[in-house]
Amino acid sequence: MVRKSMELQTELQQRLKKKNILLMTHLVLGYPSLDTNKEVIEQMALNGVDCIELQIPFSEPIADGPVILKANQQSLEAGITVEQCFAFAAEMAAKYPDVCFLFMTYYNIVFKYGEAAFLRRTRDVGLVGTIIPDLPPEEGEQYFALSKELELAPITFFTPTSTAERMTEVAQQGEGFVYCVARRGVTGKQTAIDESLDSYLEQCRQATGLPLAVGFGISNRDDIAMLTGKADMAVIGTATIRLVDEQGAAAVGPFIAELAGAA
Amino acid sequence: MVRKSMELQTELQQRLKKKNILLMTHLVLGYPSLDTNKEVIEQMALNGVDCIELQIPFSEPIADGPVILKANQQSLEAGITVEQCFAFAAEMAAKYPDVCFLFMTYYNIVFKYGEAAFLRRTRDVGLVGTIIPDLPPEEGEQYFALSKELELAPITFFTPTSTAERMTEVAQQGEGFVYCVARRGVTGKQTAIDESLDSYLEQCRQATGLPLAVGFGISNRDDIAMLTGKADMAVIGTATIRLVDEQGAAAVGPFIAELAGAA
Amino acid sequence: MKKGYFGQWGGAFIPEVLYATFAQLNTEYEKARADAAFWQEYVELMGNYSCRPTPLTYAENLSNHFGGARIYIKREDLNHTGAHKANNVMGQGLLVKRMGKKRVIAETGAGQHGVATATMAARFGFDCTVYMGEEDVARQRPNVFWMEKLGATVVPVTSGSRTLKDAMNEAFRDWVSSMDDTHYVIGTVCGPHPFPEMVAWFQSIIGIEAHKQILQQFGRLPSRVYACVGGGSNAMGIFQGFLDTPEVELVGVEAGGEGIDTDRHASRMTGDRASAGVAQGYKTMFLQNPEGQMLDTHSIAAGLDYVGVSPILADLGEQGRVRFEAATDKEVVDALALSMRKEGLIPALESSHGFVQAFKEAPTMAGDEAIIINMSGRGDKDIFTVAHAFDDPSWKKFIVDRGNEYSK
Amino acid sequence: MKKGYFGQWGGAFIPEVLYATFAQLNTEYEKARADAAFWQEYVELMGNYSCRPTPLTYAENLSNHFGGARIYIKREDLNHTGAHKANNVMGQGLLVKRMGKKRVIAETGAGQHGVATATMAARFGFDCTVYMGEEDVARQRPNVFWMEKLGATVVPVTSGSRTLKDAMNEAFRDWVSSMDDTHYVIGTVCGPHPFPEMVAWFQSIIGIEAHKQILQQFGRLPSRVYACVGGGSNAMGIFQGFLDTPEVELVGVEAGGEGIDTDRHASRMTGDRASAGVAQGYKTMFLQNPEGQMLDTHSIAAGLDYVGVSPILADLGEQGRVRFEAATDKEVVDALALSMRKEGLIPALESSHGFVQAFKEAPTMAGDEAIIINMSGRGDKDIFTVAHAFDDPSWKKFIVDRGNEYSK
Ligand SMILES: Cc1ncc(COP(=O)(O)O)c(C=O)c1O
Ligand SMILES: Cc1ncc(COP(=O)(O)O)c(C=O)c1O
Repeated sequence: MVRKSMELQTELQQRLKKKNILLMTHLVLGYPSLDTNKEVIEQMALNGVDCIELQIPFSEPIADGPVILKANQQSLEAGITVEQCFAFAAEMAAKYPDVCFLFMTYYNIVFKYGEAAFLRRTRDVGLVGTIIPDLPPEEGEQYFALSKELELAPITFFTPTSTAERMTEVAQQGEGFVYCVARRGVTGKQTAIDESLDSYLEQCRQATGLPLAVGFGISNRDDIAMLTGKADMAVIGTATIRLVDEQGAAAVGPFIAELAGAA
Repeated sequence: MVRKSMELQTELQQRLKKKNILLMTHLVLGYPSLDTNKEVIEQMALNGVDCIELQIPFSEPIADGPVILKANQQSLEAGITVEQCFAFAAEMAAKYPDVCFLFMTYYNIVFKYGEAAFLRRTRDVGLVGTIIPDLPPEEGEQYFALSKELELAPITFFTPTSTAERMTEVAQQGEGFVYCVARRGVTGKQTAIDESLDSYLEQCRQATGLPLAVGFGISNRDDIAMLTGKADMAVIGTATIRLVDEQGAAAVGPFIAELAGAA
Repeated sequence: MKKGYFGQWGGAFIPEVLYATFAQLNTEYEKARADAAFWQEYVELMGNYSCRPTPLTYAENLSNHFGGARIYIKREDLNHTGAHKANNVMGQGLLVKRMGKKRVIAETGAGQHGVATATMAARFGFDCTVYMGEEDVARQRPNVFWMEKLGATVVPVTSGSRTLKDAMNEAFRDWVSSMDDTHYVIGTVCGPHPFPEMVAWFQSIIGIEAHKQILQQFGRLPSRVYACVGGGSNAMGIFQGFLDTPEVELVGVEAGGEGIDTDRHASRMTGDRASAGVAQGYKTMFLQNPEGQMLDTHSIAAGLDYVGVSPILADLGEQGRVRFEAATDKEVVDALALSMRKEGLIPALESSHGFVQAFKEAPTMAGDEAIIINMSGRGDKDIFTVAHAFDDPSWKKFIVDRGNEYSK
Repeated sequence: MKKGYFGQWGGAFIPEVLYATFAQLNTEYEKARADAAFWQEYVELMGNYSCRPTPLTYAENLSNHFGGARIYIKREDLNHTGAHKANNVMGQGLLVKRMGKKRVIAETGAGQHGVATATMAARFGFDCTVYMGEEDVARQRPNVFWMEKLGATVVPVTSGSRTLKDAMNEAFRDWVSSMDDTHYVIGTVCGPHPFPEMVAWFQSIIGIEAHKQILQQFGRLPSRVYACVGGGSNAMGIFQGFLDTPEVELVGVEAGGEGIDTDRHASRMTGDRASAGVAQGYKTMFLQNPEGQMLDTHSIAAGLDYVGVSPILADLGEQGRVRFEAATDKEVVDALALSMRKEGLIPALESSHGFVQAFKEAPTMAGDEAIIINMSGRGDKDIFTVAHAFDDPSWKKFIVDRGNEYSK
């Protein structure tokens, strides 16, 4: 089942009828290995994850913190290629039709592959969208247009430094959902789930009708409970990578199940 | 027998009636020790040396080469004092009345002692003159005058860079003899005894009626033979220090005897 | 053309969280640029704190030695902190003051830009953090020492190749958390718009002076102007004085390392290992593999050891306005040795790249032609690298003895 | 007064063999001094090869920190080769050219004057030999390295205390053999006439500039001018700009080492270990014992570690025109640290002595007064000494690691 871009938003909104909040997880392809990735994804899929970001490693991941940075590097050192990432994504998308898979990567990977070729292939392997943190709409006009043409969701970002005006502008360019960065900084640091986050999320809500995914520093049951009702999707990034590093892929299932329980 | 300054010149001229060329030797007081100095002086005196320069060590002997420099330093390190030098000089002058003793030192030693005090004491201990290589007549007006008053010979220098005019000027200030520096440079390096030395000495002769002592690099029988007839006194400096360093004080006697034989 | 682009190069590929920061920076920069008093203040600061105008020295001995063009050398080495880097940091410092920020961060490779930034921060009373690849921290300890004593915090970067580009990534990572009170002082004409344009503007003081000086001293324009190209700031600085006079040929010299046909160099505009890409917030020629992963680079000159190059230079190269050449490590050491002996000048290893190419071409030129070499910095702070490059036995002994003393 | 004397100080206590050489030098020097074109040529050379006029930097942060007089800093550190020593050597270089000599020799302590002379020799095409105490050769290897690369022969001096004064003696020993084609470039305002007067003349460029600059920037004369005093050349350089204006107090700061009441210092005009004497060709206050043997001296700053002092300064001190103070090693390191953090300036350890005294006095002065500190050189070439003085553990580790690498 290939989801189409307009369908990602619809799909998420459908799911939200049954769940209070959705879950998106993240992993770095090839870290620690594609085999482990496979196990992790299985555990995620079986425990009710809605979306998974598959990060294609890049040598210069400037928006990522130390954990994901290291994962990118080790994967590259082990020899991961973009081609392998596509093949792996194809396999996963086919195997877990209930999960919405998105590519996350940096723009140079896309640029070197060729925007059109990259997006076509992304669509063809069954993914629903892409998250490119270093491609603002201003630089991505063509990329965003082509994504939409191919019915892939080009995910955009809200951040606590965004003005209302900027949020509106950005949301108009994006599809699927908006990735609301919970705080300043890179991935991997804890975010305080507090009142200022609440008012930030209210602002986000006012700026768009797209579902709101909240990420950066979401790592436990309490975080998710607090987000419920304010956001549409919680994004678990670094937390799973740490978990796999420390306890292995098998620990992911119970972890996700617990989070899903909080949702 | 205390020699007076006018007497040094007279004395040398007297001796020159019996010898073709006179000998002046040099040693650094306290190097390697005053006891060794004593032995060396004895050997010199017994073998017919006419004049002996007693160098009072100074920490900055800029006109001296490495051998004498080192001797100055080691003597100072062993604790030699100016007072000891005077006492030693007194003893030697008394013991060897046939030898004309002169102090050689740098001006700061004199300056710190006080010019008048230094010269009076020098006269009182029985020396006949002083050789101060860093005190040109221009800076030494008072010193030269007082020397003469005390009938001590203030020795002046001719050098291969001196003009005829300068030689005349300098010679007028000096007494006793003129120290003709045989070549450019510091003490201790061999001097080529050649035609240019001959013409230099002729020039020296023309500039003064004072006896001419030739020093810097005179070290053997041949040198002295070559100087005979052109100069009045050969100065043996570094050569004896080297000899004592290498073969001990006892070697000085035969060495001087050989040189005196050439004279 | 799109704002922030030079031909197809440039842009601002920044995470959304920096959008507002860049908006503010652009506004302040444009205001400053439109304000003649700002430039005046900048020129005065550089005159009073550094020693601008730096001289244009006629290198008579080298000119005679090569027997061709008359060689003039623009003396950026005489700047405070010893390189053209001072121009950029002091300019940005003034801007930071205008923006009311209290902290600056910087990346540094050799440490030159780090020392310059730490100096500027001390002078302006800003807090300062400098990111520096762990490997560079180890290699360039003297600069680390000075940065710390100047009051900066030096953070060793342990990711990636642990060199300049990784330090730049890490500075960005700091900035996305700290932008409210922090300005990122990028050290060269690279990075997202407005940095290339802005840094080029501050560095244009070199070319403005050099243009005036060569007319005064030589009476005419030079035939060629040479500059080494790392990020490209010193080159852009001097080239801007001659961009509008097409009869002046502009020559940028990259790090040829062990040869541009090896994989140990840092030549983006010469050789065939670089291709268009987007990283560190901008689009330019990068040394990268076909999938877009950045390659390890090498140069004897840490300041040239960088994967990217100014988008402005990429464009000028594409247009044919700037000719690019490369100098190998070995040629660089030879040119440095010759400059020392003939003129008493110690160009930085970076700067010596420009000297190499000038020395190759000067003899083929006419005696009534002039060339200018931009001496971007002084080499005496490269003592550890240079003495190592010369394989100086007394130096090694000195270090060994010192080491033994310290390990007692 | 007798020629070459300043009060009772100075003179030319030279061996007869140098008489003709000094006669020629005096003649050429006097001709040059009488020739306005010579000074013009000198000023142009310093403008084109070094970066004169060096700025007078207003140290706003330090001024605020101390809350008294406004502190201005004369930036001799921005000279080519990093110190005021450049002024003297380039001036003497021009004179050597006039005299038609082909070789220069110099003594050096820290290596600063040696590097400056080697640089001048390279630029003028002279052969160059630098005498340097064996101990200094060991301590100051980086400077030895540069001198050699600049084409000079560095001769380690193994006699005496194996430091500066011994190097000076050794240079004299060379000169008495080689004077026909060789000029001895004395590095400070010491030595036999005409050196003190001549070096002071070349260095007066500092004071001429500073006088003009302080009037431009502050509108009035400064209340006090501070300079460190080794031989005294940088101090004489700046003082000459204010000698004729008695309302400007001139303060010379000597090396207090471990305290002027210890025997580890190099203070000739302060403390009670110095007395009048004659050595190295001139009469001045020397650190010597009562019999006239020179004492060992000590300073953290190699360039101040000298037994004698300029006869001109000895006279100005005796007249009361210059006030002398001493700064201890420890105070010097503190003042250096503060200058780095507050202003981004790295004064040489020598120069930092002047800073110490200025920092002591500035707070006691009124806010509408100004003082000038002469920053005679930059401290970054003192890295080995400064890092050692700060007892920096990372630096030590760096050196140990390097040493281990080299001893493999
Ligand atoms: C002296 C010097 N020159 C050149 C460079 C290279 O930078 P750019 O190409 O931006 O001038 C550096 C960088 O550190 C440098 O220190
Ligand atoms: C930077 C600096 N300042 C001062 C001095 C001391 O010399 P002077 O007293 O002649 O200025 C030196 C001597 O090497 C020096 O290098």
